[in-house]
Amino acid sequence: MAVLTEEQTMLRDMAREWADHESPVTAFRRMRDAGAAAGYDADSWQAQAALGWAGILVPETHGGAGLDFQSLGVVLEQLGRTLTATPLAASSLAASAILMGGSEAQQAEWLPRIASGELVATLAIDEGSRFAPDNIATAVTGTRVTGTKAFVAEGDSAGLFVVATTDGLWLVAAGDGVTVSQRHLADARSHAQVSFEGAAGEKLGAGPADLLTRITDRAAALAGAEMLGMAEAAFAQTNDYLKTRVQFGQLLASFQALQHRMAKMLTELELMRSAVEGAFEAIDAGRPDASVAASLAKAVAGETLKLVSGEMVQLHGGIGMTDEHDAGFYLKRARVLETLWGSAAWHRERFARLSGY
Amino acid sequence: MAVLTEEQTMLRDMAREWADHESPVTAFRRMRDAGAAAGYDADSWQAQAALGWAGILVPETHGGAGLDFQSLGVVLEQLGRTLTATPLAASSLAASAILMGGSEAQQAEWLPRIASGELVATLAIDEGSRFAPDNIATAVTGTRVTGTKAFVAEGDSAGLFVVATTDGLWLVAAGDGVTVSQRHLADARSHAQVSFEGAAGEKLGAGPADLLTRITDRAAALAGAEMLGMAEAAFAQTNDYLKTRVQFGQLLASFQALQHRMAKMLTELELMRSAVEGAFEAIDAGRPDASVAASLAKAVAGETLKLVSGEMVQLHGGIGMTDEHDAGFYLKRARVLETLWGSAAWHRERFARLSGY
Amino acid sequence: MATAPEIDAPKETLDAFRTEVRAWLVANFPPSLKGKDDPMSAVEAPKPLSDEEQAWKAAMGAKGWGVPSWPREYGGGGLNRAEVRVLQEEMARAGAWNPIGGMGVMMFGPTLLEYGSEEQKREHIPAIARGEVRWCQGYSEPGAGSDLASLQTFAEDHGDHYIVNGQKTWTSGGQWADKCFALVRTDKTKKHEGITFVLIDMDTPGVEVKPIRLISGSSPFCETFFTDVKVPKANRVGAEGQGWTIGKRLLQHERNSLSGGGSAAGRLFAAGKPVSEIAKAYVGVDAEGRIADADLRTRIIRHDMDIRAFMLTLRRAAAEARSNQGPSAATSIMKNVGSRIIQERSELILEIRGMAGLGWEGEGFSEAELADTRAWLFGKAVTIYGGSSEIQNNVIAKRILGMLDHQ
Amino acid sequence: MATAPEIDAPKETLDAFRTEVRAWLVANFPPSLKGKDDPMSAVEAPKPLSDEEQAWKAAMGAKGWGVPSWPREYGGGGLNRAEVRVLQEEMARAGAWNPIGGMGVMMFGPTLLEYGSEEQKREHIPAIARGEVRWCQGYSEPGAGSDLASLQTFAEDHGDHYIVNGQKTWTSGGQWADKCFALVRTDKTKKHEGITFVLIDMDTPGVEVKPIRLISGSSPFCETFFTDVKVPKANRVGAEGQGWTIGKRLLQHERNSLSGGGSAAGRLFAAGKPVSEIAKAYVGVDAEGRIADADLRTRIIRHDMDIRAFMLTLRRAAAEARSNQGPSAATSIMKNVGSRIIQERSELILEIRGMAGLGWEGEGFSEAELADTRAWLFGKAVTIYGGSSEIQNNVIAKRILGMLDHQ
Repeated sequence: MAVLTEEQTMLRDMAREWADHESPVTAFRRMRDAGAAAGYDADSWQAQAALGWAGILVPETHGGAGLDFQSLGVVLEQLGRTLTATPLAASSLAASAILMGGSEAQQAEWLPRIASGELVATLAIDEGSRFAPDNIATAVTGTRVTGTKAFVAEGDSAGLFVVATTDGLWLVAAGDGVTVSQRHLADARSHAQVSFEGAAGEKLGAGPADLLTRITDRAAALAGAEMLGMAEAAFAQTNDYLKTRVQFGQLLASFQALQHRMAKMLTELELMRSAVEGAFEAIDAGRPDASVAASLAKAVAGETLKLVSGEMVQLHGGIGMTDEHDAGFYLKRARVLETLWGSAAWHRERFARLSGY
Repeated sequence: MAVLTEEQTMLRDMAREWADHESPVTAFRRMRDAGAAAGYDADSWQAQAALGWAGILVPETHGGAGLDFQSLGVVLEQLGRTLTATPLAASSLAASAILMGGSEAQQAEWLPRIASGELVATLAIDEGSRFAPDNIATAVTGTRVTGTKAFVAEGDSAGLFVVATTDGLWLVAAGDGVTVSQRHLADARSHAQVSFEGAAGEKLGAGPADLLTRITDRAAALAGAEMLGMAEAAFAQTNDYLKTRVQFGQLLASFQALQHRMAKMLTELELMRSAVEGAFEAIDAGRPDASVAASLAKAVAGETLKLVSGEMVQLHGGIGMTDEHDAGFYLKRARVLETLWGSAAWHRERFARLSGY
Repeated sequence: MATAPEIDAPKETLDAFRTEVRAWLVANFPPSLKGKDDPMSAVEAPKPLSDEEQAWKAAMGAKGWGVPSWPREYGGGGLNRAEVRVLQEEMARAGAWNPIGGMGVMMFGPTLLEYGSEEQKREHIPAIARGEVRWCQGYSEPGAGSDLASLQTFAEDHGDHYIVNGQKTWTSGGQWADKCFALVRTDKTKKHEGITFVLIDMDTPGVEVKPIRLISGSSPFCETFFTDVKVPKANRVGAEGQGWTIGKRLLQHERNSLSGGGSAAGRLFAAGKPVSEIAKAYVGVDAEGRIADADLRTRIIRHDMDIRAFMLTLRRAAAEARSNQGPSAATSIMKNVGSRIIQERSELILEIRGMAGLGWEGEGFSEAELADTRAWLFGKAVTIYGGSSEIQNNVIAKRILGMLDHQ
Repeated sequence: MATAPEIDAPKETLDAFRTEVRAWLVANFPPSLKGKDDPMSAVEAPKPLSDEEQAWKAAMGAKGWGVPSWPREYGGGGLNRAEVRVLQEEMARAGAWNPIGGMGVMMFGPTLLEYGSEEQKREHIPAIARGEVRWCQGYSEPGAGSDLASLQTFAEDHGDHYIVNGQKTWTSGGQWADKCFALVRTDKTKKHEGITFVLIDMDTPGVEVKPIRLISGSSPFCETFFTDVKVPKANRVGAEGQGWTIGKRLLQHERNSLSGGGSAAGRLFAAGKPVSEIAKAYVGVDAEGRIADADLRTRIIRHDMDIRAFMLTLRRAAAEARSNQGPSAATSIMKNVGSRIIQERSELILEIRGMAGLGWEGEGFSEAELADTRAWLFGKAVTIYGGSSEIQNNVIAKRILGMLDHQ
């Protein structure tokens, strides 16, 4: 069980400290207001790279820290709390794909640059607006990749794409034959449509047959970690608000109907944490039920964050409806993460199929 | 819309008066404790017949009142409030089948006896424990009916069965070739397995092609009416209890968490009433969406009564768990009615198919 | 919600009226405006009207049919219930729509007709009936949301006028409004009994408005600041200290219109494409014609059932209301159900569309997709404004169920 | 629920202990009892034991391994946490089960070990450890359910003893119990501080029990009447007026065992067939192998996910508890989740089986069907007893979230 190692505990505390002080929600607001072209906070990303986080999953031989997904998860959870906008998850997932499916040469070529934060890499999987990894049309002719990916996170700034094709996963560098069109989603983060038209690529040919599934499971678990941090922050902020807002001559926190709603939310939050940590445990141990665990995590995370982010607005009342307040940020980012890598409904369906019913 | 006619209003008030005074829940308890062989309250049934209720649907020419389903519905709703145990719904449904599908001669033979209450008739449709009207194996050879019906309401005491066969609906009188085995369900009402082995029958051959569907839609709507009465009584009794029980020095009714739960239940109850009355409106007007309306009614009734009967126990606390209290009676009868003529899930599925998705 | 018999006008009279309406619509409603439903909204910036729209509005205003049941003497249509229904049927038949709307029609007018003086009615009602004056609501304050009666904006007595100081918030369309109906405090020693209902010209010196940007990106509400604003006592509705009673009545009208009983929510439902159709388009169907995402489909079914049961309930409540006077406490139930349906619809549409349902602006999204993202966010307000869901549940528990005040 | 490192015994020691346990089980656990798990229950009538069962119980009682972590000096096993785990693993491996149980083990014993006098521990703990004495709980009263502290049963001071008068209810297994731990009032002028914790022999003159029939048809609880019952002061645990503190502690142990942390709920989950299997059998599957009722299936999935998340949470809580002392407020969360899972499971099974899921007695139903109907009804109590879900939510809001007391 996710009893954190000493190293993970230190990493978590460091990330929490950093997010609270160096990257509070005001940093995200500033970026949003500026309409940052890259869709992420460049200063924060540099700082994270300096702290070594871009290489958490990358082996030490390639310039990284060689840690596991739970370690990356504790960091993403903390960044989720303050809505830090960097390509950490995307770039790490691309690194993981190269690590699992790349040749020695490919690893040596790309991983050091990802680990240093110099290169932003990302996954380019889905071709429609709904998650459907079994439904890939992007094709390869020789070493040329052709196809369009609808919503690629961090697509604006990525220098390298891990592309799902009918011939497995391929690496394609930004450049000739790659067209990126920004997509402005409600979360004000980086998303883009990325078209490959005979773009030069190289296959990640060394991995297992289910490499794509392994990668999307890891993507789902990491999204779950960010969602966990967001849910905890949204909940804590709501709880604090109820303890300061007076109506009818008493604090909102003293109204039993609200107390019971908060108690039920906390209950769901505890289950959410267990599900997310359980997914990392299964992934890091290479357990055969990793897919089941990842689906559990993403489904529970989706439902719980939806509940908590909605209640954050409702329980703040009018002020929660204003752009000036942070509640809307959590609400909008929540729906994007709920959609990314499979909705709760998608993961429930898969959970049942994997469970044999 | 179910703006009741003057006649329906009178009927409703009369039924309410009768149920409250002549057939309170104590009457059901007495029957339950006595383990009445017939599974219904014979005195109550006689009284209802004398009031003309057994013939509400039967035309005046055959000794009945010639009223519509909404009229029968308002009576069943009132009887549901006090859990009155009589074969009124079953016998009326059989009468309706004969009325829609029987020849003049069949109507003249059976309807007067049903209307007088002398003959109890019932539907024998399902052959398994889950509602599946499309899955009938009971066969007819010549005029002989052979097959087994798993759970026939009022099967113990019925003198006449309306039997679903692969050749449509057939009438079979109790007697040779008909074997009735009591089934003791949690609601302590009359249910039986009924086996037909070459039993003599006569076909209800005059009705429309979808006669079975029409009958089961009406059955679902009538169950909805009984459930509506039960839900309202369970809710009212719970509300009364909260206004008398003191804990922590205050009435339970003053706890906001309970107030909001009660408010939400009342909200569902209002929707339930509309759905049930809407089904009768569609049925009585012969509207093409009667099946949709019936499925809506049964699904909403199932969910709402499940909620209310469960909360009745929970909000009464320990006393609601005792056999001495009436809450358990509502809980048990609720689940039987929720199951009868299709669960909420069954009706949701059909609602969607009829709606084209 | 007991049922009640309905009293209608004799059929002959109605037939004659129907003929009259039909002819009038032919003469006055430009067919080119058919379906271009663009009624006066309380929370959107006023749009310049085309000549045809201007003419249509003037015709309806002159006829009083924008507020068909209001008395004729104040510029209303003076129609009885049966006639109103005929008018609505014939307008629907002709594709005509009501160009008169806003908070004056939905809330303030009915309240003033009930509580206003003869002079006040003559001054304000006809202008509302013609759609010439926009009203906004000065109720909420930063510290007085759900607990409205704790409002602090103070109106000091200066003989024939008050001097008003304070701050209101959530003033719908305050930046475009001509006038404001407001609750102010005239007595600091009492809570509810210290509140008075006044009418304030928005161009009075000392009135300042500042739009509030919402999470949906739009700014339909304002903060409104009153600094030494002079309000003649002739602009007081009812007596001093009677404001809470009048103000609550107005809120019932608001709730009624928000609950779907009024035109706004009704239009919203009528206009919307069924969620199941959107799902079929984005998700596809299986071999049996069922929406391919089984889990999503079960929730769409429940949502559709909720809508259908709600519509039946609205009809039932309307039948009941015919025997009563105006909106009842049951509107709290209607408001909560209507709100949950609006929000669930948005959530389902978002989920159905996946990433395409989360577009904010720019390329890659259809107009409908972008509009629905914004509607989803704006829709989070429906369980907050007009008395939050929590307040409605309090009302249901106490006024309908007779449960005691929680402490 | 922060995580904490775990301190275990050295591996060599544990291996030696494992060898010892294995040998002892071979020598003492009759293989014929394998899987015939029939532990001493608090709420069922005691069943006569076979010679083999009697021998197994005696062996475990003598060894103290029925209460493996209790101190050896009072008849417990004296094992540390790592050893307890080894014992459990080896018992599971051998198919052996714990014949020692009931309220004495789950609640009273741990509490007495903490608050009892040396004499009291020596008198009562060994008998519990050997499974020789059945205890029942005298807490609730007709007027004191959730608000337990309002209890009225009065213990009048008579020098060296009390005279107790009053009525208790929901006395689990009162008709079969030898002794009762009870909360009584020794001071009518105070609420919480007027409560005292006493031990009462059930065969004392003046004690009468009357079984309560439940909606499930069984009668595992009683009303217990005390009429001039003499209770020696030596049977008081802790000081006068300290009963509330001790009583609450005992409730935490109860909640812990009800939440699945203890053996009872854990066994329940382990024993149950997956709902999806029952559904396949009764409902069938479609061409893709999915449970044919799509709507039901989505709810089974949610239920399975709930179970899996709950199990992970129990494990996480256990890891945390290793660094703390005994049960914490988080047990309220566990109890509520465990309860909802138990109830949802019953409801799903009922729905899956249709009419066959509602059998009460007699022909036409399998034993499992009849048992599950009763379990469904009895299961309605899990959100009521041991502190209702509402009380747990109060506890969570106040003790974990620091929200204020509602009035």
